[in-house]
Amino acid sequence: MTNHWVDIRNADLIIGMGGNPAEAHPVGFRWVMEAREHNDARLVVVDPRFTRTAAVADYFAEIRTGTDIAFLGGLIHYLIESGRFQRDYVLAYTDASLLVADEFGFEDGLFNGYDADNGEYEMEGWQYQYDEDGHALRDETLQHPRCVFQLMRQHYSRYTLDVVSSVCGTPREKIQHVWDMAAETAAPDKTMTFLYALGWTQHSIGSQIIRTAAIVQLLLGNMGMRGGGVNALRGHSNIQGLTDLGLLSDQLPGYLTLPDDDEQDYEDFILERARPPLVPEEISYWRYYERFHVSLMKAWYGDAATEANNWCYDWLPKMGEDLYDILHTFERMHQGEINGYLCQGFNPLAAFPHKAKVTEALSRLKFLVVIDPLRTETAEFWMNHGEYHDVDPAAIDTEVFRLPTTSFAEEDGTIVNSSRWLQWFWQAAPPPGEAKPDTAILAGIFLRMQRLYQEEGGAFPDPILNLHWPYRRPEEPSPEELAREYNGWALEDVFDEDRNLVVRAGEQIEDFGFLRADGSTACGCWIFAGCWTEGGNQMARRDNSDPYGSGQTLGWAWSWPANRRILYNRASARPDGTPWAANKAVVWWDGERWVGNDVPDFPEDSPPEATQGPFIMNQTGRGQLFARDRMKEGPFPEHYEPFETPIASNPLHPDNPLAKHNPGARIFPQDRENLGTFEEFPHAATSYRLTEHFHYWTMHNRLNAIAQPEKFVEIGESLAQELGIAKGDRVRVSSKRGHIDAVAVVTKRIRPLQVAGKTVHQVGIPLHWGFLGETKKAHLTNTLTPSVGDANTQTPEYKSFLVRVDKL
Amino acid sequence: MSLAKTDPQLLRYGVWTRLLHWLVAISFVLLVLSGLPFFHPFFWSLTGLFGGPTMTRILHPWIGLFLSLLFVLMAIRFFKESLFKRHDVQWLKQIDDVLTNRDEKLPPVGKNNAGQKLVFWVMLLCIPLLLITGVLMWQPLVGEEVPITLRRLASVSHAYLAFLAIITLIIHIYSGIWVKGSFQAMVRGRVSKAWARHHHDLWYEEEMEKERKHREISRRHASRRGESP
Amino acid sequence: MTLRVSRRQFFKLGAAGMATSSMAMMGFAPDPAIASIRHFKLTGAKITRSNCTYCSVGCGVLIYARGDAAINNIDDIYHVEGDPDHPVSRGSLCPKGAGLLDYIRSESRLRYPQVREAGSSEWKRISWDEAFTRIARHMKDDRDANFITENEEGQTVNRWTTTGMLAASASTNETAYCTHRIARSLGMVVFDNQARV
Amino acid sequence: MRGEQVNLQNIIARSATTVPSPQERTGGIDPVTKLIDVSRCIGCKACQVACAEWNDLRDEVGNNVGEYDNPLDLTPNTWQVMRFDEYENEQGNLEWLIRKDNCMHCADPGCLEACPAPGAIVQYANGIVDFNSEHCIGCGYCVTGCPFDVPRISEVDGKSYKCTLCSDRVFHGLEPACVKSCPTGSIMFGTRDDMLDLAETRTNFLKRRGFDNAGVYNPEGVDGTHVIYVLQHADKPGIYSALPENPSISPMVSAWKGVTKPLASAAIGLAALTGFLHYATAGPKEHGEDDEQAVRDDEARQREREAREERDEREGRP
Repeated sequence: MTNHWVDIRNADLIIGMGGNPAEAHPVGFRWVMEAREHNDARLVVVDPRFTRTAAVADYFAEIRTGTDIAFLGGLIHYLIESGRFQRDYVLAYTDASLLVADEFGFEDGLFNGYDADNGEYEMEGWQYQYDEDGHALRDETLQHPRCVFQLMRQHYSRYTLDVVSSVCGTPREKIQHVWDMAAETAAPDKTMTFLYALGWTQHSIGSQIIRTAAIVQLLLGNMGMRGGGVNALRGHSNIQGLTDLGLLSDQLPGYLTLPDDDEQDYEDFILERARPPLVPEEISYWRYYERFHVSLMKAWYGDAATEANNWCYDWLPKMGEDLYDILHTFERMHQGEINGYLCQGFNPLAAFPHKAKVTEALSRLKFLVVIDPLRTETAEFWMNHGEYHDVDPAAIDTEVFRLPTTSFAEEDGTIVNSSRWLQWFWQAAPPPGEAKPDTAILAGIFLRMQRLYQEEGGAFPDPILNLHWPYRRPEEPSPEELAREYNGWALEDVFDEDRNLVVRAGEQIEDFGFLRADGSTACGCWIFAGCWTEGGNQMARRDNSDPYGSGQTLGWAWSWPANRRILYNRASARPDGTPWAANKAVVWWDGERWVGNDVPDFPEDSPPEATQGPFIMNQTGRGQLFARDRMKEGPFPEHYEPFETPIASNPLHPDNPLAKHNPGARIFPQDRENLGTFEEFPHAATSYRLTEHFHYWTMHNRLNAIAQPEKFVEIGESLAQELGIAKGDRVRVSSKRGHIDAVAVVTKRIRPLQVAGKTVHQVGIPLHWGFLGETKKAHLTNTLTPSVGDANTQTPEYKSFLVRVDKL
Repeated sequence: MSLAKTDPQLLRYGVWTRLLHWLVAISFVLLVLSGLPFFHPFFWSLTGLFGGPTMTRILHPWIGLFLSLLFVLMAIRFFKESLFKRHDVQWLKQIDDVLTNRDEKLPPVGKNNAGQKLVFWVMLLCIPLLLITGVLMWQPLVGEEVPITLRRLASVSHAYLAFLAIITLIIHIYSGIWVKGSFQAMVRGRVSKAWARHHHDLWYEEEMEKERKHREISRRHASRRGESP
Repeated sequence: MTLRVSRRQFFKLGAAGMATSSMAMMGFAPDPAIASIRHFKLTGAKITRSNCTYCSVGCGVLIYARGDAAINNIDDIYHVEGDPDHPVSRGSLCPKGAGLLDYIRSESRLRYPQVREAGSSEWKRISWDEAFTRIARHMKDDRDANFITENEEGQTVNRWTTTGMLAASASTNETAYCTHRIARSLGMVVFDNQARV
Repeated sequence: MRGEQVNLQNIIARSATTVPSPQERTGGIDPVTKLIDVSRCIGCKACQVACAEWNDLRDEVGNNVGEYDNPLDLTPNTWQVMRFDEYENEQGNLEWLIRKDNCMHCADPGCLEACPAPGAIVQYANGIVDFNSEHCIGCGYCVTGCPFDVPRISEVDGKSYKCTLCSDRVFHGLEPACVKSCPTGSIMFGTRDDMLDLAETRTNFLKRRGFDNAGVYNPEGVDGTHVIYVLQHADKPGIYSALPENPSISPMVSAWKGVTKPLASAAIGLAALTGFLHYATAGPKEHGEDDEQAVRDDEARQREREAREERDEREGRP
C-alpha cells in the first residue's frame, strides 16, 4: 500500500476493482465503512461478480474479467478530454511535460521494437529526449506533440465509451457513471483510493492494469494524499515482508537486485543501479545504492566481505534468466531439470496452475522437503486420494521429507502488513510434539551442509563456509538477533560529511541515512533500518494514540521506510509547500523544514524553491506516466485479451493476431498447447477466495469448515437456465487441462455480458477445499487454470480462463 | 344401623372389568400428578414423586400411551351399557334431587345412571384427543418435526382437555365415595340386592327376573323325577 | 365384609390424604432453581499479544492460554480474540481470525518429522537428526553435481539451479531473512514466494 | 464476585415462577441492546464463528445446498446463522440482503412465558434472556412460545439451547463475542438508549443514500427486543429471510399459559372442595331399611308363590 488501512477512512471515493476487500480483507474494509459513515464517501465496485463488497457498495458495475485496462484507459481518455484532471499536480509532480524519444511509437497494438520471433521487445527507443547532461527535455505547456502528456492522450484516444463498453461488457451508462464519480476527485480537496489485490495481479497483463490505475491517480492528483493512493491489499500475513526482504529469484533484501550474467564487473553492477537524476537537482534516492548493497554484504559475510574482493560480489549468484519464477521452475521440473525442492509453508500442488502438470513435475524430483505446520496436498502429492488425486505411489520415486514447524502462536517475531507496518508478536505456547521454528529447521540443514563442506570440500564452498553466523545458539538463531541484524549496526565509528561522529562502533543505526559504502556499516535490509535501534525494538511499540486525528498512529509498531505511513507524502502539499487542502494535509513546509502528521517522505530541509519532485525514488523525481523501459510490454498500458478469451480477437486490434494477447508475455510450448478455445470451452471463468476460508489452511479448521463446508461454483441464472442447472445440482467444470466437480450456486449476482456483439457468461470458481482437512473432499480448483503469467512478474493468469459447465 | 341382613349377591363388575378399571384409574392419577407440574408451577414439587422434573417429562407420555391402550379395551367393554336412554335424560333433569339425595323422586335407573354414562363419554372424548395432542408435542421423539402452529394448538388443547378430564375424574371419584357401596362394587364386584334396588332399580328388576326364571327351571327338573311320599 | 365409611371416618381419610400429598410436596421438593451464567472462561488465563497469521491486514489478536509457563506445565491455548488496542482491527476479526483457535489446535498439525521413501505409500517417523542429515546430504550432492561456476561464455555466475525453494510468506521477517541469507549463500536462484503467485 | 451472585440480584423474571423476583436493585442497571445494521453486513460470518468459538460449540460439518448459507439453520450447536437473500428492488437493482439471525431477547419473552421449569429461563435486569440448561427439562415449550423460532432442543441431552447474548461476557463488562468480531461495525452493542440513538443515525444515513423506507426493527408486539435491526426496507421485513412482520407471543400460547393456569388450577381445587362440602352437607347417598324390607318382601312373595305352585301340582289341581 502507498497509504495504509486506517487512512482509507480519509477517502472521498473508494473504488474496489481487481479486489474484493470485504471478502478478502474484512477487517481492513472497516475503514471503507468508516469513510462512508464519517467522510460521506462513496464505495464503487467494478467486478465480474456482485460480490460481498458490492453488497454494501453505493454503486456496482459488472465487468468482463481481465479487461480493467480498457475500463481505466477509457477513464484516462475521459479525464484528459473533459479536462477533469488536476493540472497543477500533473504538471509539477508527473513526467507529463517530459519529451519522449522520436523512435518511440505505437502501431496496431504493438510498440516499436517488437521481435515477433522470440516474443520480446527491444526497448531502446522507450526513453525521453535527453540533453548533453543526460537530462530529459521538457515542455511545461504540455503542448509539444512528443511530450508524455500528448503521447498518452493520443494513446488513449482510442478508448472511447463505446469501445470500452464493447470490450468490458459493461453497460455504457454504468461506465460513464463510474468515470464521473472518479473525475470529481480531481478537486484538490477530494481523494479517491483504489483497493486492489489478486484481481489485478493474476492476469497476463496484471502489472499494466496496476500501472493504469497509477496513471489515473496521478492525473487526479491522488498520490501522496490522505485517502488516496494505489493500494495493494496483498495476500498473506507477511507477503509484504517477504517482498521487502527480497525472497524472489532476482531480488536481494530491500529491493536490491542480483546481477545478471553480463554484469561481470562490480562497478558496472553498481552504476547500473545507482541511477542518476534525469531532471536537474532531483534526488533520485537510488543513487545511494552501493551503501545498501555493501552493508548487506557485510551483514552476510562479515569480515570476509572486503573492498578487495568487491564485498564478495562473485559470491552472489548471477541470473542466467530474467526470472527463475515458479512457472519457469515447474516447466524445468517437468523437463526433469530440477532434482530437489524445498516448500516452506507453501502448497504448490494446490496453489499453482495446471495441477496435472505440477503433479508430474513433482514426481520427477529426487527429493522434496516440506516445512509446514499442517498436512499439505503437496507433501502428499504421491499419495492416492481416489478421484480427487489419482496417482500410483509405486511409480513415484521422489523422497519426501515432512518437517513440522511452529504456527504464529508458538513463535516470536514480526510480520509486515500491507500498510508496511512491522509488528512484533509474542509466543503464547510451545509448539505441538517435536515441531521446531523454521529458523531452527533451516539452521539445522545449513549447519550440517556447512560441516559436510568443511569435511569433504565441494563445489564453491566459500560463501557457505564464510556465511556470517554470530548467533548465540547457532542451531536456532533467535528472532531478536535476526531483527537487530536486518536493522543494521555500525562496524566502525560512522561520521557525517563534516566529520561529526554520528554512530559509535557496535551501535544499532537509527535509519538508512547512516549506512556507508565503505564497509563501516552492516545492514541486512536497508529499508528496515530503524526498526531496532539503540532505543530498542521499535516494532513492539504499542502507542495507538492519534494526536492529529489523521489515523497515522506513528507510535504503533514501526513502518518502513523510516516509520513513514504515507509514501510520497510531499505530494500532499502544493509546489509552494502549502497543503492542497486542509482536510488532506499530511506534511507541509513551515518555513524552515517539512513538518506534519507523518514522517516527511522528503529531505527534511529541502525548501519548495528547490523544486525537487516528491517521488524521490524516481530518477525524474516525478510520477511516471511513461514507464520508459521498465515494463516488458511497453511504456503505456494497453489492453490485451487473456490467453484464454471468450472472444475471437482483441477488439482494439482485430486484425493483428500478435496484439491479441500480451505480446511481452512468455509461454512455454507445452502450456500453449494446453490452452483451450471458446468454441470448446465457451465460458469465461475466474477463480477467487471466500471470506470464510484462507487458501488451503482453514479447511483444516473445524470452525471454518462448518462455515463453508463444501466446494461450489457460482453460475448466473441465465446460464443455469440454458444448461438446465438448478441451485444445489452437482456440476462438472472442465477446462483444457482437466475438470472439477462441485455444487452449483445459481445466482442473480453474475449476469451475462454483451462483449464485442456477443453474449459472454462468466463462471465463478472459489478455490478453497482439497482432499485433506475437515471440509468435504474436493478437486483442486487449479486443475483448471492455465500455466501462463504476467509478462513482468510471471504471476499466473488465475483470474481469466475458459471453461465448460456440464450438469452431472 | 346395619345392612348385614342382605349380603352382596349380585355380580355388578366382573374381574376383568375391575382390573381394567383400576389400571386405567392408577395411570390416570399418575398422569394427573405428572402433568400438573407442567401446567402450573404450584404443582412443581409433584415432579419429586417421579424422580425429578426431567424424569417426569420423560415418563408422562409413556404412561399416557399405556393408559390409552387399556382405555380402548375398557371403552369397548362399557360402550353398550353407556348408551343414553330417555329416562337418563329425565334423571339429569332432576340432578338436584340426585344431589340432595331425594332418590325416591328419581326416575328408574338402569345398570348405569346418566352421571356414570357422562363420565364414559367425556373420557371417550378426552383420552384420544389427549393422546393425539400429547404425541404432537412429544419431545424429543416427535416435537421437532411438527409445524410450530400445530404444536402450539396441541399444547393449548392438551391443557384444556386435561382440565376437563381432571374435573370429571374428581366428580367420578367423589361419587364413588359419596354413593355408599359403589366403591365396594368396583373393589369386590358384587352388590347387595337392596343397594341395586335403590340405585339401579331397572337393573335390579332384570336381575331378579333372571333369578326367578333360573329357580323355576331348576324346580321343574326336580318335579320330573316324581318323588312321592 | 362390607366397607362402611361413616362421616367421621371420611374426615380422617381426607386428612390423611392431605397429609401425604403435602408431605410429598415438602419431602420431594426439588432444589430451588438458581439461575447462573456460565463460568467466565477467561478468568486466570495467560494473555499473549499476537497478530493474525492469515491476511495482510495484520489484525491484533489476544491469545488466551491455560498455564503460567511454569517449567512443569505445557501451556494450552484455548481461546483467541481480537486486540482492541490495535489501530486497524480495534478488536474485530474476520471469520478466519475468529477461528484461529481451531487452526492452532487443528487435527492436521504435524507433530514430528516424517519421510516418505521413494516408491513407498506411507509416512515413516524419523528423528530431526536423521531428517537434517539426509536432507543436507541430498542438497550437497546435488549442489556439488550441478553447481554452475561459469556459463557457456565463460562468465562467472556461481549459481545453483537444480534445487529450488519456495519461502513462506506467512513466516516472520526473521525467518525470511534467515532463509534468504542461507539460500543465497548456497547460490540458489530458483527461489520464490507467494508474492508472485 | 461470582456470576451467580451477580445474577441472583439481577433476575427480573424467572420461568414458572408465580412470585416476583427481586426487582429493587435494577435502578443502576441500563438495559443492553445489540444493534444489527443489515445495510452494513457483508455476511462474512465472523460473528457466527466467534459465537461458536466463545461458546465452545462445534456443529457438524454440513453440505452446500447451492447457497452461501451455512449452517443452514439454527441448531443446539449453532446459535446464530447468516441468511442470504438476493433481492431485486423497485428500480430493478440487485441487493444482497444478509441478515444475522439469532435470539432477539424479547422484552416480553415467549419462551420464558411458556417454560414450565422454574428458573430454566431467566430475564436479567439488563434485558438478556438466558437459558439455564441445568434446570431445563427439555419439554420444548420454549420452542412453541418463541415468536422467532429460535430455541433448539439437543438430541444429545434433550435440553434447549439458544444465544445467551454472551451473558457471561456481558456480566464481566465485555461485549458479546459476535459484536466484538464484526469487521464492518454492522453489529454494535451498548445501552438500549445509545443503540436506539445509533439506530436512528444509521437510518437517517440510509435515507440520505436513497433508502426512503429505511427503519428500525424493534417489534412492539413483544414490548421491543434487545436485539434490534436497521433495515434498508423496514416496510417489508419479510424480504429478509422471512423476518416476522409484527411478531408477538401466539394467542394460543397466551391462552394456554396466561389466565388459564391459575383459573384452571383453582377450579380443580374448588371441585375437590365442593365434593367435600357436599358430602359434609348432603351426606352420603345410601339405600335404607325400606330397600332391605322391599327386597325381603319380594323374596317372601316369591317363596310363597313357588310353594303354592308346588302344592297345586301335588294335589293335581288344574
